[in-house]
Amino acid sequence: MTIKEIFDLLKNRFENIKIYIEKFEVGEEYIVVSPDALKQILQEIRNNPRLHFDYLMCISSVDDANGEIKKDENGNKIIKGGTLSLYYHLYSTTRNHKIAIKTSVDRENPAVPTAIDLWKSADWHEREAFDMMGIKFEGHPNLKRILMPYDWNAGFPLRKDFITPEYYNDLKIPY
Amino acid sequence: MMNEAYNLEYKSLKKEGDSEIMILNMGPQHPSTHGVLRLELKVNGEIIEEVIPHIGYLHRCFEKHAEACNYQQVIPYVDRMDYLSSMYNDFGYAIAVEKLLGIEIPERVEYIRIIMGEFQRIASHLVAIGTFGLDVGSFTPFLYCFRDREKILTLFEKTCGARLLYNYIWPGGVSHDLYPEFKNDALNFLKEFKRNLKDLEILLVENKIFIERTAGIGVLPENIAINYAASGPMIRGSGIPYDIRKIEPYGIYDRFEFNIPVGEGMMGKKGDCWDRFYVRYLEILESIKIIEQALDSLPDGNVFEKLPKKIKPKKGIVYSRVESPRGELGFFIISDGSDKPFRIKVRAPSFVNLSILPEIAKGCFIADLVAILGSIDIVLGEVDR
Amino acid sequence: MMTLNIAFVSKLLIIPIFFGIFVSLFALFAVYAERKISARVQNRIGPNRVGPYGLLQTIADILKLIQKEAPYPFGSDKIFFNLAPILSFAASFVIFSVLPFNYYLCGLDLNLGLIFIIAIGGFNVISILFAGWSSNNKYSLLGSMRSASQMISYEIPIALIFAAVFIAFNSLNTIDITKAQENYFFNWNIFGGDNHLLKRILIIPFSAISVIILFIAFLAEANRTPFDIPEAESELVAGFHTEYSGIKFSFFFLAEYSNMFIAAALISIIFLGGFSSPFGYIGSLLNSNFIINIEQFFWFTIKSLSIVFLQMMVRWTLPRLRADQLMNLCWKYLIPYSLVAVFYALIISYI
Amino acid sequence: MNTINEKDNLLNNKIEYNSKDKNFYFEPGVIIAKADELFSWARKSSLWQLTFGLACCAIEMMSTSASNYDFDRFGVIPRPSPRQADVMIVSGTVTLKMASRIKILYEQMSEPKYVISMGSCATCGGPYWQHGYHVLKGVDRIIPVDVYVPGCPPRPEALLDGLITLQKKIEKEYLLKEKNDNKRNI
Repeated sequence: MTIKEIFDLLKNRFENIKIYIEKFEVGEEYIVVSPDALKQILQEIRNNPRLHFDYLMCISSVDDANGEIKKDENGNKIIKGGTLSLYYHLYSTTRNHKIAIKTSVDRENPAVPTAIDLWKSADWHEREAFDMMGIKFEGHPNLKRILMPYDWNAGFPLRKDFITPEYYNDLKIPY
Repeated sequence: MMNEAYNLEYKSLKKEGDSEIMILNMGPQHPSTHGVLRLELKVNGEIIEEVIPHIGYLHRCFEKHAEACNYQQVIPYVDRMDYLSSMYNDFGYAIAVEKLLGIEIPERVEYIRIIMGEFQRIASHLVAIGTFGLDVGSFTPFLYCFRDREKILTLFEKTCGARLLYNYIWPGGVSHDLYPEFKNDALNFLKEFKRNLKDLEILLVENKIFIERTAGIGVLPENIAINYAASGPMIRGSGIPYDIRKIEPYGIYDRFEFNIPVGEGMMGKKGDCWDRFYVRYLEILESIKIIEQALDSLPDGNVFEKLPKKIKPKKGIVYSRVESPRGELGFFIISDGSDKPFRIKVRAPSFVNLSILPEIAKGCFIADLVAILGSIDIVLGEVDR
Repeated sequence: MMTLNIAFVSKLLIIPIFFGIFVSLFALFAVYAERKISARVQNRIGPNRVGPYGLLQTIADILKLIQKEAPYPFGSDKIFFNLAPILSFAASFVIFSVLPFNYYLCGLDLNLGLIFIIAIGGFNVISILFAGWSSNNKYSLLGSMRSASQMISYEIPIALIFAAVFIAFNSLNTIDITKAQENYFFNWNIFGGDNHLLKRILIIPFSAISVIILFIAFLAEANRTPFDIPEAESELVAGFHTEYSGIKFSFFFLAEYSNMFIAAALISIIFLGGFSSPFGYIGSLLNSNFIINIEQFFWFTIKSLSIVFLQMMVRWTLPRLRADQLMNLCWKYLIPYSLVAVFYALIISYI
Repeated sequence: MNTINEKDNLLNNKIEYNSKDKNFYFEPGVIIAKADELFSWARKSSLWQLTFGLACCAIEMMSTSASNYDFDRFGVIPRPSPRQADVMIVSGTVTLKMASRIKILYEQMSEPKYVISMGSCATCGGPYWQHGYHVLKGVDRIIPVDVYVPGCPPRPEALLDGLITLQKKIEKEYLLKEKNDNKRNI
């Protein structure tokens, strides 16, 4: 099934939820969902026999950097407002079709329901999204940093306004 | 000070209240963790109650670098992610960028990429089989595998000048054309390699102790494999023919006929360590078939004609996936019209395959855990990115 | 009462010095040979930079190990930590006194030679337990627990086979066993010993079974692959000698190699006719006792070294067994077969 | 290279000894020199390497100890436990999370120990020097390094050359003097 058919199926399945297809000039299109309706949509595409997306390929977290840029006290730029977005890429081993779902969460306290009970592979992807972007996943059993050291308190590295700290436990970081 | 991080990390080790359970730390420096991976084992005697993998000891900030370099400068960093099959990383990255650019590739480049990719798959599987034999205790197969791998590396070195990290496949073409007598060098190697595979078969595949050590251990049932999104020899070992070269053919894989080896549980149960090992061994034979077909129908032509000087793709998002020797390697690239990618997220197969370890290593011996880890075949550069 | 005449006193001095030199020379040679053989098996070149053809490699290793700092791990039990290597080397060194190299160099003329060997074999177990316990390291504790269970359970088949040998070749004294297989190789026990044809045909299968069982059991005693689980490199970093370095580690290293030689020597004594030469002694034609001694020494070392070579080849081809597979190999296969060998020996002794 | 003329001074006895000099008795006379050279030769020709691979350079280190470029020729055996190892070949990128482990490992190694920093990642952070927020820019910030091997990853021959340079350096060391003041400028 192409993404259009899946979109129409979801559309008439959930009338009240605002979902639409977005596409840039190049590349694939994907379905945009608001964070609070995300859990329903994910459950639907997993359990609906005609869709049956049982293989979560990848969860990617992106910092859209669309807030307004401000200068903080010692001069480096800070992005206020704006959104962080999450892309879920799924595949169905039986129906052999793919889909990409996007949700965007506001930057200040990003929180998204976890998808661990649907696909076990979401566990490490979500921990990495939390570690790199700071997006909290409610319901995740042990949401800890996975790649960075456990006591890293200098912020979330992959955000566009991340400033590399000068020292980490008396180890000088910059060259 | 420095040892706060150390104490914080080992806080869980300090509270060994329950006398029955001993917390053993297979630390970042261990002969059989294939690099810097720390496994925290809760051990009751020799039986493992629980495994907690701690990764991140080789996190080299790939995604941060990808945002700071333009599309051609990212290739050396893509090489250094899965340093055992860096040719295939370039291949995956090149296909993703070409989807963004929407350009056509000359025929000869397509064939060269398939040949180089399959040679890299053989080299990577040889290392996987060699270190798997090392974990189970036999030293000699490791050196036989490395001897054959050296021959492949000389082929690579003669074409693109590097032994391990090649920066060879660029978006839109290749950096160097094949040197004139590449074809019969490769054919000689393949002929001799088939003979060498025989003594590898005697040493490992039919070795009674090896079979006893690996059959029926670390069984990965099908539903857990799909639920954990395993890929590559991990999922094919459990009997699911999930190979992206067949499901979603990229490049010109649909022109060659080869079959996908799948684990049938010949020696033990389906989806155990031996099956994963045997699937890798059969995949080497398949790759030889592909290379032979590609070599004798290798067209000639100019390799550099479609190579773009400046890569400035239009705004767009692409997720392309390739079948790297370790599994499904996905590149998620967002381009915002400038010559630097806005964001690159890599779906590393070892990262996902490693997350299955706590699931299948419950209740086995320490010696089995080493065998299971060897059969998963992870590369820490890719796990930590 | 032992008469204190000159011969006895001179023997008392010469033999320990000879064995001391022989063991250290053998250890130096064996370490170098192992690295060269493993290199040949893996078709690479072994050590050849240190001295001509790398012959001085092991001397360089020993000299370097002397200079190494040998720290005590934190919270380790110092007495047992030091006692373990000495005990393990002493245990394998004492067993040499029972091995007859030739008529003159044959140390103790014990009637309970083989039982003495099993008794001293127990010291190895204690020394490894000391090492594992005292180095205050989880890996070495695991390694020593495994090796204690392995060595104890593999001493039973050895003891049973020695009993069967005692019944079949009616002597426990190593020198008498060798003397019974004197002159001409078809008198060796592997070919049925020097008795009439019917008994010889009966003895050959018995010797075959017990040679294989002894070889496997001795491999396990000396912690050699496929039974090198106590110092399994890939699982328990370096097993019981993880915390040892410097001269203490070299004692463990030498103990392992002298254990290998003892295993080879015992197999050659019981089944391949110890120091008896296959074609009779040339010295007996010139009837000079001294040449006979040299020949006997020559044949004894050649047989033992060939079995040591076999042990080394086994190490570089086979993977490692798991601890529980090792146990059921011993209890389910080796011990029942050695019981069968004992009954079979009973039958033989009546014919 | 001041080693040659020093030996000439020694031979024709130009150096004046004053008894108040601290290492008056340890000046390398003929007898002591010989013993030192023997021990340095032994230390040089049996360097046991700690199996310790971090990243891509570890694969090159493995192919160095494989059949084509044999490490065993120089007497280098891989030893898993730091107690028995002499040389620690830091092969790969040192990250901040790994830094405390490397320091502990270095301290666990027993005394005459050496460090080869293999590859430009271990030497100065390599390709990750600019944006590597989690990469330690060079392992010599936490442990003293004896020999740096350039390259990313260095070829096996480069690693062998690094090992030979370390062996030359060990030859010139004196065991009898303390370690730090006898490191002559090579």
